[in-house]
Amino acid sequence: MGNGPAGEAKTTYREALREALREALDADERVFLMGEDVGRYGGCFGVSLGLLEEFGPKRIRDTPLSESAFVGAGIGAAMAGLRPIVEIMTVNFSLLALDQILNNAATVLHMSGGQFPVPLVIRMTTGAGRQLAAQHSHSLEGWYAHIPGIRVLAPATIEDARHMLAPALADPDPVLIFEHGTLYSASGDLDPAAGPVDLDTASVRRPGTDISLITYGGCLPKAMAAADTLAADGISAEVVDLRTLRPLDDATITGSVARTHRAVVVDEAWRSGSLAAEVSSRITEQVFYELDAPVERVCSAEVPIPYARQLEEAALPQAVDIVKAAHRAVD
Amino acid sequence: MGNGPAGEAKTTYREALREALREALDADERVFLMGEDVGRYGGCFGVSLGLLEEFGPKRIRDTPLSESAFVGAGIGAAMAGLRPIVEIMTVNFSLLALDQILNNAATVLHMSGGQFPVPLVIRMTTGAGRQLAAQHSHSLEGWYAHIPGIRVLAPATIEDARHMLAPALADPDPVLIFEHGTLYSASGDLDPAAGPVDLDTASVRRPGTDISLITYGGCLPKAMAAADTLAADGISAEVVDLRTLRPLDDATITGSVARTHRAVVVDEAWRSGSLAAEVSSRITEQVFYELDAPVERVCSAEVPIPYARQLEEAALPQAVDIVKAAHRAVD
Amino acid sequence: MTAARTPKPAANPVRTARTANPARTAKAPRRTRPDTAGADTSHDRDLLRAMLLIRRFEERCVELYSAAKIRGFVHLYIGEEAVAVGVSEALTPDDAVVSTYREHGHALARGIPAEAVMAEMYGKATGCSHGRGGSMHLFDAGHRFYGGNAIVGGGLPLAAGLALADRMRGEPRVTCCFFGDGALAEGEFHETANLAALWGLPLLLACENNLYAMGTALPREHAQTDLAMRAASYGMAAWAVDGMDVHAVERAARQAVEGIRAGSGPHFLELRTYRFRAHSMYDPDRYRDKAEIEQWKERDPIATLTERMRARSEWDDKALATIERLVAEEIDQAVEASEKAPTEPAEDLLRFVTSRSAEVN
Amino acid sequence: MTAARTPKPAANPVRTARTANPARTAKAPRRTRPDTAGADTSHDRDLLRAMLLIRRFEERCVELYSAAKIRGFVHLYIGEEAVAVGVSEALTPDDAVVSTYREHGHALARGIPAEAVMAEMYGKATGCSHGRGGSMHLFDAGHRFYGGNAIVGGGLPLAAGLALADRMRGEPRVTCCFFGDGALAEGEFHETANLAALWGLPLLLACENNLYAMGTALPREHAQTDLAMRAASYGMAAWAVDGMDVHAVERAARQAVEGIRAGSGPHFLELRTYRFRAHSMYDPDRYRDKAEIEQWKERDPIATLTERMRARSEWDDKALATIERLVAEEIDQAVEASEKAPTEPAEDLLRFVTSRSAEVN
Ligand SMILES: Cc1ncc(C[n+]2csc(CCOP(=O)(O)OP(=O)(O)O)c2C)c(N)n1
Ligand SMILES: Cc1ncc(C[n+]2csc(CCOP(=O)(O)OP(=O)(O)O)c2C)c(N)n1
Ligand SMILES: [Mg+2]
Ligand SMILES: [Mg+2]
Repeated sequence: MGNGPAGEAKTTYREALREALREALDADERVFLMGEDVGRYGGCFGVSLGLLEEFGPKRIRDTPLSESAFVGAGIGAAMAGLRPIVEIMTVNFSLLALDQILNNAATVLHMSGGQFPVPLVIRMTTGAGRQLAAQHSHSLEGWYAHIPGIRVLAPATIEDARHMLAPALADPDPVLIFEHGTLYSASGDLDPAAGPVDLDTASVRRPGTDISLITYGGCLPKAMAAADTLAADGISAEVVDLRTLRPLDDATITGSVARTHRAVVVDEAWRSGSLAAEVSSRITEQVFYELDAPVERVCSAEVPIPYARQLEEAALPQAVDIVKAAHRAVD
Repeated sequence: MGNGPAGEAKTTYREALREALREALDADERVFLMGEDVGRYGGCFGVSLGLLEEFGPKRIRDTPLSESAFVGAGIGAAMAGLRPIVEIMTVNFSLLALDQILNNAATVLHMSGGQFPVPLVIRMTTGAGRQLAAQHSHSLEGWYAHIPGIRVLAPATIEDARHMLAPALADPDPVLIFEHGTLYSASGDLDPAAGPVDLDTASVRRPGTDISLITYGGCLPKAMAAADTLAADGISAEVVDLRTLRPLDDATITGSVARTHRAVVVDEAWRSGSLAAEVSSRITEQVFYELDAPVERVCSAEVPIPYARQLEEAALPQAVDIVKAAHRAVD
Repeated sequence: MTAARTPKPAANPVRTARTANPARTAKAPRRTRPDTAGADTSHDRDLLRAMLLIRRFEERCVELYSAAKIRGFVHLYIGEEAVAVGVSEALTPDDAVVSTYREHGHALARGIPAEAVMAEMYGKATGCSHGRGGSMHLFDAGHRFYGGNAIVGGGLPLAAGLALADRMRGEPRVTCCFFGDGALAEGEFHETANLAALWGLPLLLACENNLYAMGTALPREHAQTDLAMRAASYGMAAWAVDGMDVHAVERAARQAVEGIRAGSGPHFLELRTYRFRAHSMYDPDRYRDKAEIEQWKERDPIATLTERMRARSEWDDKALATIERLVAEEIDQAVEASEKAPTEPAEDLLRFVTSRSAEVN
Repeated sequence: MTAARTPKPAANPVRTARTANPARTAKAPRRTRPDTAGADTSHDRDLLRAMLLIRRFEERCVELYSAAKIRGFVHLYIGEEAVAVGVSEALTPDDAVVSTYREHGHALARGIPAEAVMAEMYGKATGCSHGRGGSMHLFDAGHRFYGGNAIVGGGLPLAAGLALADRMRGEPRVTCCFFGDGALAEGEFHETANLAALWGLPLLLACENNLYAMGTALPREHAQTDLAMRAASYGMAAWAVDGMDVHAVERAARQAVEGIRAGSGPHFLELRTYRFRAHSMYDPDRYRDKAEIEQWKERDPIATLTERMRARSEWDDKALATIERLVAEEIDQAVEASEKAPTEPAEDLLRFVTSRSAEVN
């Protein structure tokens, strides 16, 4: 790990997540990490490697393959006053725990008339792009963003990977964190001065004047690349990283569109019923009269994600698709 | 059961569903009904009452409380060439079978390169409005409408209740049918001449010229009531019943809006990430330049549905809310 | 200890120790502590009063349901009172309870005031869940009553989590989770039983085997209907108990709780009982034999206890009448208070969605 | 039948009948049919060839993965070959197989041509799933091979459904579902086991107990590590088998399949085996003891069989070399054909989403 020119440390998204876990475990003894293979194995994507040795098996708990039970156990432990961080290997398996998340984690506070908050953090990998085929390539964070009572985060940068966990743990209600599988090995500099992320705000990753590219998670690098291409075409694109998928930061979204008058929403989920649809509707509802063109969406094709490389690439949103959509909106 | 003036038979939504089941069981010996309490009990909402006596325990199969297993068993039986109709008591419990539905039923055809179609029908009750509180009041059909590879139906009328099952069974792919809990006891006349519903088309339930009220399922009666009120206010509202939630019939939706230039989408799901968002986005995408006002959405408040009557009423979309939204769009 | 014959439908108690052969049919549970259940008039009077409170409370609920004062789904516990009362006797206020949608009995036996429960069923702001939950979602933090869960099996993982928290903090507390015979078929039961046994969690799995899951009789739910044996196969202590005998239940629950507190991990009780009423207010109860219901009514837990007390001649009709009167007064008061209690205004709809919105008021 | 000693790590076979006490440790399975396994040179030659094909095929996959010809997740079966081959011997072409993500062995043993499997891993249009599935999703309708399921436990309910269809149509067919020790902790196992036993479905539950679920060792997955006993608690026949001995596996599988065809409902086999390689190509295998791996490698199922054949002096290095050559040729051909095979054009992306779109081409 070297230091960058401005005293910044070169690190990866994976290491940043691990550092955040380490900090959380150090800071509060109520915090523990629980999930399949988080301990001995080091996490299916290596995020928690070394933490078992550092914090011991009581706080780094390997679970059996029982998504419903260990997520539910996290809910119960949170209700009892602990601060569990539950790792579900990937969003694909989270369906097995969805009843617990929707009907208990998100709902108990309300059903009990405010008596039982659930200060739980659930982390999981999401997304496609690694030729893992249909059952291992879902992007279902949009479903979770539909549920009242929880907060949904999608760190897309190394800094967000490093600094979203602490505020998530400070939230008295359930927080779900979606880590995109293609980002783990992304490396870059981390500003040592950076502090906790404000979980209520989206972030403008690149300012621009002609069109807003609104995205999150694994699509952020693609939107940034598209903005580069568009710049070469003479189009100044602003890139908005939602980063908190629930509650959405309407002010930042509509503020951007009110300036640029055009928007492309980019989302790796299947198009119909995607989070992109929600963002698009809100833009229409809130700044309809500012729009110079209909809001565009760039999403995954409506197909179970195929294994073959050329088909997977064709199924997922690519920078070139974003560029094309932007041209449609601008021209 | 009496006969109406035009030879029409007075019946209920529940009886219409039962008649459709009876017809299907009679017509094809590969058809069987399976689910919790579909037999001895007669179905938790009485839909299958009497069918056990008529068709026997081999074809009317009571299952243990094991949503994942019996839905998965329906998938396997369909892959083997039978035509199972699986009843999940309510959408609330379908989460326990969601992995099977998404990762097997909807996906196997594609993953196998077209070798294994899954001719399965799954029926379930959806919706709120009966003071059943948070865990028993979900409207999650929008989630299912996000999944490629399946068809999603929402019969809102007695005729659709009667005539959607046969074409659903004729579909070689999985079909999910959502029956709204408040509709079972709705009674009315059934045209004896009516035949199978065209599952690819939405239906204009009431023509109008000033605004399109686009809805489905349990909200249809509310939209019809709102249209009455609006008519009294001098506003001619067209009511579109989506009835097939996936794939959406874009032509009917945009055709209506292109005529009326205004739209309110009504959906009992929570607003953020609702199917209403998808419909709204599509309208904007496809007929942006026809719109005289931003598309309005009337959805449930973003709160787990509370038990107390006045709170539940306040949480759900009501005719008066639809009327208000229409006025916002028109005025 | 009275010579509690285990009467018909319920079989002989089966006990299986943590590592023992799950199918071994053993003698009745060994007495490990001075056993007061059944020997003490004032204790019996408490048990009786607790059971009567549940019975009369629910009878009133039926009236109020007909009068449309109570709405939604309501599941009655009548006939099963010995289970809630017997198990609750074995718990201390520090312990936790997780329940189902059939939970009036659990809530009242736990000591949640009848008034708070009734107001909840009325949907009033003074209800134990602020009127948000209704019959199926009674909650009370003060009594460590973690709800009324209406997803069959849904409370089990959560209960394991409460137990895990106690385990991690070294608290000598027990979490008791009630669930039905039907719930045992759900994947959640399996996953929770394994997790709890694997981690040695201080969890009491109180399975109310009332022989039916809605309209589905036990032999059509489970390939292996000896539920205690099924549980024992996870390597936990498990035995069956006559759930119509409050003394037997209390005794078994005390023994299980003692074992749990002593650190021997989760225990499973199969409480063999029966609901005298239909599954819910909606259920026309077509699937049960009238004769079967009558046969079980002969083993009414309340009558069984009063007869036992009468046999000791420490008890007469007058004493019973006194308890009935006290119970009736309590319920009258609960109804009266619920009638008068305020509802939450619709403007407060979004309260309690998040902790932030809960603070609003 | 050879005198198959049950060697160390795997315990003695435990057999439990449908209604019997699940914990009863019985003798080795009764022989119920003329037992040819292990007595016949040409049969042994077939077994050996089948196991070698899997081994060499996967060794080649490792090379091709390094060369980026194969992508995604790849889970190797090396070390477990006796299970797939032994079980498949007991099945007829009419039976059905449901498998996991670790399924190259199941697919090849089932008779799906190496070429179709390899082309699938290449993502080519000629692959057995048209290139849509990859290593984790091999399908073949002609061989009644119902896939490669990559959700742990996800294939179990589906397999029960295939068996249900046969049951309802009175077909004397068996559905065999492979799954791992880890899968047994999932709710799906529980629900499926109960349903299958309750309905007496013709289902062979073939549990490959390789002692690990990814990095989690058996005693940290299950409170009760005797998996056959766990299964027996549902009231189904269940026993443990030495999964490193192809003869023992074949024998046990034949007996189970016979029982199933005779109508005695689902059977469970705990096949005690070990994977010699890491969980997947991504796994650095940090959680296992090198010595443990070496110890198991001494029981290599291929070496065990060849030694047994050699001991009968009906076998020599030359014969082995011949088989190796035939296998190598088959794999070379598969690779060559896969290299040449066409990919599907991106324009065909939406094929196979629905049956309608599948017809497009
Ligand atoms: C997951 C789920 N499936 C189905 C239901 C509908 N349901 C409510 S209670 C019940 C029967 C449960 O039986 P059991 O567990 O024996 O409890 P009991 O009602 O007999 O007390 C059913 C099927 C539900 N609430 N949750
Ligand atoms: C529901 C689910 N949870 C987690 C995973 C990730 N995963 C894939 S394989 C595996 C281990 C499975 O172990 P086992 O069942 O013993 O089979 P083995 O890999 O040993 O053959 C895990 C955890 C998954 N695919 N599905
Ligand atoms: Mg029951
Ligand atoms: Mg394994």
